[in-house]
Amino acid sequence: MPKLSYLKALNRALGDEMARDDTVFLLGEDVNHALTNTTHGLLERFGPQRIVETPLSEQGFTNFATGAAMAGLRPVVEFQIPFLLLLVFEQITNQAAKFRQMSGGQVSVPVTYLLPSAGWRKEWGGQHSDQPYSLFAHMGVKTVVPATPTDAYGLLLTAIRDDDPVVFFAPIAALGVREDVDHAALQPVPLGVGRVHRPGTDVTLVAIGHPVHDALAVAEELAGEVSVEVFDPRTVHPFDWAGLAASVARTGRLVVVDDANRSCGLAAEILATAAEEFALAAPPVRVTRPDGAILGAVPQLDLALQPSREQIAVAVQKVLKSTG
Amino acid sequence: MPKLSYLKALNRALGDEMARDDTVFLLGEDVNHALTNTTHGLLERFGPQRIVETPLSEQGFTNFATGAAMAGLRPVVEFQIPFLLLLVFEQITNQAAKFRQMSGGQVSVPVTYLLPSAGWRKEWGGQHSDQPYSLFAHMGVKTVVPATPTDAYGLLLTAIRDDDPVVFFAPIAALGVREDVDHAALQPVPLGVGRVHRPGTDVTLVAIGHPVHDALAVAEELAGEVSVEVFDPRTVHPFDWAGLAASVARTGRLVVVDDANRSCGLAAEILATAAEEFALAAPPVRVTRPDGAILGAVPQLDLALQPSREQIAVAVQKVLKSTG
Amino acid sequence: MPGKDLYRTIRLIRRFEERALELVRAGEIGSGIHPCIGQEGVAAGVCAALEPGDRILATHRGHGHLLAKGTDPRRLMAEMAGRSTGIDAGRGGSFHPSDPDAGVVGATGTVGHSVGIAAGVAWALARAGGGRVVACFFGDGAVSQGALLEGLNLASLWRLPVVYVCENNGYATTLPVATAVAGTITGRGEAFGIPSRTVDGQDPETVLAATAEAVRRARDGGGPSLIEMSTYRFLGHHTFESSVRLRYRDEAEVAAWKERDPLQIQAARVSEADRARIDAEVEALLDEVVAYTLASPRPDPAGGLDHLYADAIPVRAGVS
Amino acid sequence: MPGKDLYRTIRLIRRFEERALELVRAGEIGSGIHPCIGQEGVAAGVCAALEPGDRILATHRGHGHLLAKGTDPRRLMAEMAGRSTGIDAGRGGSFHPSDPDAGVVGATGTVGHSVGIAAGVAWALARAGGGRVVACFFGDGAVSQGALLEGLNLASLWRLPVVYVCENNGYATTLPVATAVAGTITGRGEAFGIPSRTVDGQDPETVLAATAEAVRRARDGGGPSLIEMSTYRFLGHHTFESSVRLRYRDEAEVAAWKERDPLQIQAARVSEADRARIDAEVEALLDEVVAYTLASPRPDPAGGLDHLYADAIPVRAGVS
Ligand SMILES: Cc1ncc(C[n+]2csc(CCOP(=O)(O)OP(=O)(O)O)c2C)c(N)n1
Ligand SMILES: Cc1ncc(C[n+]2csc(CCOP(=O)(O)OP(=O)(O)O)c2C)c(N)n1
Ligand SMILES: [Mg+2]
Ligand SMILES: [Mg+2]
Repeated sequence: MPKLSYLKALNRALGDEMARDDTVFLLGEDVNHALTNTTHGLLERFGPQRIVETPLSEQGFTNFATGAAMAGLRPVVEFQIPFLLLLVFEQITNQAAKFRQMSGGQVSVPVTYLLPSAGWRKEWGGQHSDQPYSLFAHMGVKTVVPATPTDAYGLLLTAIRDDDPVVFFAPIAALGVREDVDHAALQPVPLGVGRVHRPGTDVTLVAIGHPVHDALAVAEELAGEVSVEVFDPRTVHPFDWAGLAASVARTGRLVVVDDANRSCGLAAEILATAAEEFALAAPPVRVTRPDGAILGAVPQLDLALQPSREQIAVAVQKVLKSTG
Repeated sequence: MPKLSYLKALNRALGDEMARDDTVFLLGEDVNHALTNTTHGLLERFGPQRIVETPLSEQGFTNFATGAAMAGLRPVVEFQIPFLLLLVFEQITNQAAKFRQMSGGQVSVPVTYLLPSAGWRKEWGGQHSDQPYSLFAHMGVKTVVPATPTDAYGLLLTAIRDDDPVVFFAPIAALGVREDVDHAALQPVPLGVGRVHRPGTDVTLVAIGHPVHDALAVAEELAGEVSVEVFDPRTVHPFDWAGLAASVARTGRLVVVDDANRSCGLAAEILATAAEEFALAAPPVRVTRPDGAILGAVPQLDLALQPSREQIAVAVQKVLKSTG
Repeated sequence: MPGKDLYRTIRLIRRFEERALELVRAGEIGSGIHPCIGQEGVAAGVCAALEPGDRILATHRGHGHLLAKGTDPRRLMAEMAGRSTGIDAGRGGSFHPSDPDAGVVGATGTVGHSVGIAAGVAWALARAGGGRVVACFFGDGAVSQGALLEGLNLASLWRLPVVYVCENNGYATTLPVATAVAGTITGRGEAFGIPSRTVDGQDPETVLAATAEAVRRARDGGGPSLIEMSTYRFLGHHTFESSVRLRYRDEAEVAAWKERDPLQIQAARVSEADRARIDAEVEALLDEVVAYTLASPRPDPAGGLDHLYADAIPVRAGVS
Repeated sequence: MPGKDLYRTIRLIRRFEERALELVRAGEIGSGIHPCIGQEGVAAGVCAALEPGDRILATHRGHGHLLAKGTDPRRLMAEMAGRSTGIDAGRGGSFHPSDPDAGVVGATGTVGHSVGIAAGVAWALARAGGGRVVACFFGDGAVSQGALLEGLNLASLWRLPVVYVCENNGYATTLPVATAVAGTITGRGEAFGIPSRTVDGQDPETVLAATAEAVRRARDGGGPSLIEMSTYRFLGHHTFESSVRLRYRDEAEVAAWKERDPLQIQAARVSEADRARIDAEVEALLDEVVAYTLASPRPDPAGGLDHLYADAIPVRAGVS
């Protein structure tokens, strides 16, 4: 079977969906020259009415997308750097995401915000490595963080077809991931449905985005001593609580890996919900970045702040030993 | 003893600190006419170099404050509506808050962002009632949410004197709170130090901002059947984990009230940390707004979404009955 | 005959807001309102230049915009009073109404951001063909908002069919234009290559003529225009002003502007008889509007989470 | 004698970046860099008009800005290579360097936002007295960023001592100015009442003269100015461009601009002998710079959370 890379999956999903539905169009910076590679070949294929190069006016074109969506189109807005989502945070969370409710359900705002470079950008300094997906979940905006090429393809299709704003985080660290796929079998992946990448009986190890691959590696590594179930929610909001509950019901133990700042992050939400609703045989453990961590210009400093496989392994062993 | 209202405490703190330190100045919209009342009388007292009226250019004047702070002044930036903090979210979290680290500790950015109207604004529609303090905590920005006039006074002094950016949330629902105070006794309140408003032995009830007063009312109401300790962290980041640990060590049970959206909110962080680190005799409970709640234009709809005293009471009784 | 229609629209807006003020005092409109009394000539004149298929973006001071575009006054008042019969089932209120059926896209609370939204709507209309245009209202306070300026650049770059209407009423809440705007308002449009002019916003027919010219340019593919309408609000920024003492405008200035009341200016162009008839019709309609509003039910409290999402995704309650 | 000093500065920047490119290829500067080769005349000319007490805000293409303002080349290169001896202890890197001692406030990664920051710095300097000014650099890509336009309005409203320097090198990454900028760059300044002009950014002495005039106005309380410098980057947007095939500029255009190399233009104004001496001094200095950089230690990984806050607040680790 042919190999599909995560980056190519994004490019293919955009192309397939634009071909299927001509209300879909993409706008962003340097998209004509496919700087991020997601739009590679699309300008030639669909022309400048569908692939729209924008100035550095993120708030302006985010509002523009809101308007185009309210008038019946399905814009995909590409952002080059995580902080650009912070720059348009108000336009997404307080405007695009609120018009439906403020109109009593009359207005739809089907915009996809595509960040093909979430998380750490090695050595690019303190302003290029944020991982702000939990912020959108707090504000109630649909948010996905796929870990694999097939999930990236399927969730991008679903995000574009969804009638609400959806923020799509593609982790830089996952862009190179390749997978054997039967292209004909590629299909939409529903929002809010997690995925058990590896079944297990002793511990549920939750990971989202690129740490899924670290989680799988650790599970494999520890296979001799412990049976680890790797659960990938894939969607941050709405979250697959039923899926996680089922997994934890099987294992009774919980570890969450989240390569984002600790306070009020996704891992916090998962542990909080587990503490309220799940029966745990041992206290759950989070492996995250520190509070307010800023990943900067020196890799050895940054790496000391990011969740490591060793930390994950230690956390798994810890929840196994302890009892609630 | 004279009564001090929360709003007057803000006004007094600004006046006292501007008198004490002439590097302190305030900028914002309609501040000359003290639309929010926080600047009442200050223009007359300190003149237009210290009370600076701005156009509707929130990003511009937030960046302006960053520059003024890097050049040695201590700006206080007032915002009229919660969503304006979302509008400048990037300028605060990705710029003001990162310059110190990116400069290797050479640059200080002592700016205070004052929101004298956090939370629900009755009937003002879907874009005026956000409560986004957990977002700043996730990004590592110092954030306070005082519940009483003396804490508002003391924390505003501290925020202005702090050498880092500090976001100050004054809940609309607390602005009318009045307290008997000896003005001479008013003093700075340190960041990251919580306050036990009411000691108790059976349950720790954590509340921040205006819900503190609901928590106290519920504690009083239930006094016959249960001894509730009301803990107010006062600061969202840095959080007083030691203080909360000590309280929970006494009570063994935990309920958190947070009038903010549920997912990835402050209440989630508190439950997550408790689940990891505290010994609990029963599963903890959160009382929050629903996921992604938007408080809108119709009070009866909004009130159904906000934490109620009844919900708090039920939660307290629930953690008492259940065992972990 | 436009003269009469303009008069009717202005009269309707004026009396609609006067009745709304009564409902504010009666506590039926809890949010209070941002009255546009004194500025009705802009809403009436601009919308008179539009076709039903055209769209508008309104502001927080938007009752006039909606009424002039054709929103049912009954359902607008009901919306302002938080009734489930309102144009947005009570979810928009006075501040954030939208009325797709009448071509009212919405009124975002983020001042100035309607400019970029309008550009997006115009892009979609242009792609669909049919020469429809968008009229986008904003105030003088909006012209120093970055997102507005970004939106003007996009609209001009892409030659989008938008008429940008700046209602310069001299103040943003308490802030005088002079202390907020370096340079000029029309200069901001010109900076992005947008034909920009200032006209008398108190004369409804002047407004109509200027807008008609801009609309023609837009329909013909000539791109956006910006028109600064010199106008004035006769009342406070918001009804709360009656309860607080804000002294940012002097009596004389207010009085002078009241001499140039768009209602009077347009009335003078309509015959005694026509005016009497129109006034009577408007009064009858507004009695019906108020009756309809007060007779309408309030939304069921159980519906607080309605319309959050397009599909039925699980939304967890605040307590589990 | 400015001619010689300008030549020295330009020569230093050119050779510094050429050596930096070697360190990029050697993997010592992991971020890669945004080379300013071809634009050195702007940095040199602007900073030659400034006093030590004046401040600048640099950009992501900022090595020239810092060197021209007086940053120690050893510690700048060490910073770019992530060494603890760097001007920011390795925390700023090539993209976000600040050097308070040399008057370099910083270089925010948010394109265009330096304009508002510069206004705030200028406000503080003006309040302190002494006639100091701020020079704020930004690119053509920044001029459609709303926060930049808001910043221009504030600087003009409050007559702040800032010289806004737009380095128009024709492209924002791959985006040509013409497809991004409706209207003109100077028109954006004029919209806010800011004296704005375009000059030849390839001629260092033209840049110096234009800047000196603007600096004089600023020192005299005349408020901000905007100068658009027509220039060109001879290399790619960022060193990664050498690895990817981006065809957004044609060979002929690049070749034509290389005919107008600021280094050559300024060299022609300096005697053979002086040039030889300056070149030799610069080479010697850069050997030292590279040696210093390579000999410098990398930060201790334990310090990842250093400098997060001014005080020692408890910062929890990623695992408890
Ligand atoms: C971006 C933004 N800043 C501030 C506010 C608060 N606010 C609401 S209306 C208003 C005044 C707007 O003035 P103008 O645009 O002139 O409209 P007018 O009220 O005069 O009709 C302000 C400051 C807001 N809603 N949005
Ligand atoms: C607000 C913002 N948008 C986008 C980016 C990504 N980005 C970094 S540099 C750059 C191009 C800037 O072009 P210009 O301002 O002309 O400066 P030049 O690179 O030509 O020197 C872009 C798009 C950013 N850093 N900030
Ligand atoms: Mg106004
Ligand atoms: Mg450029």
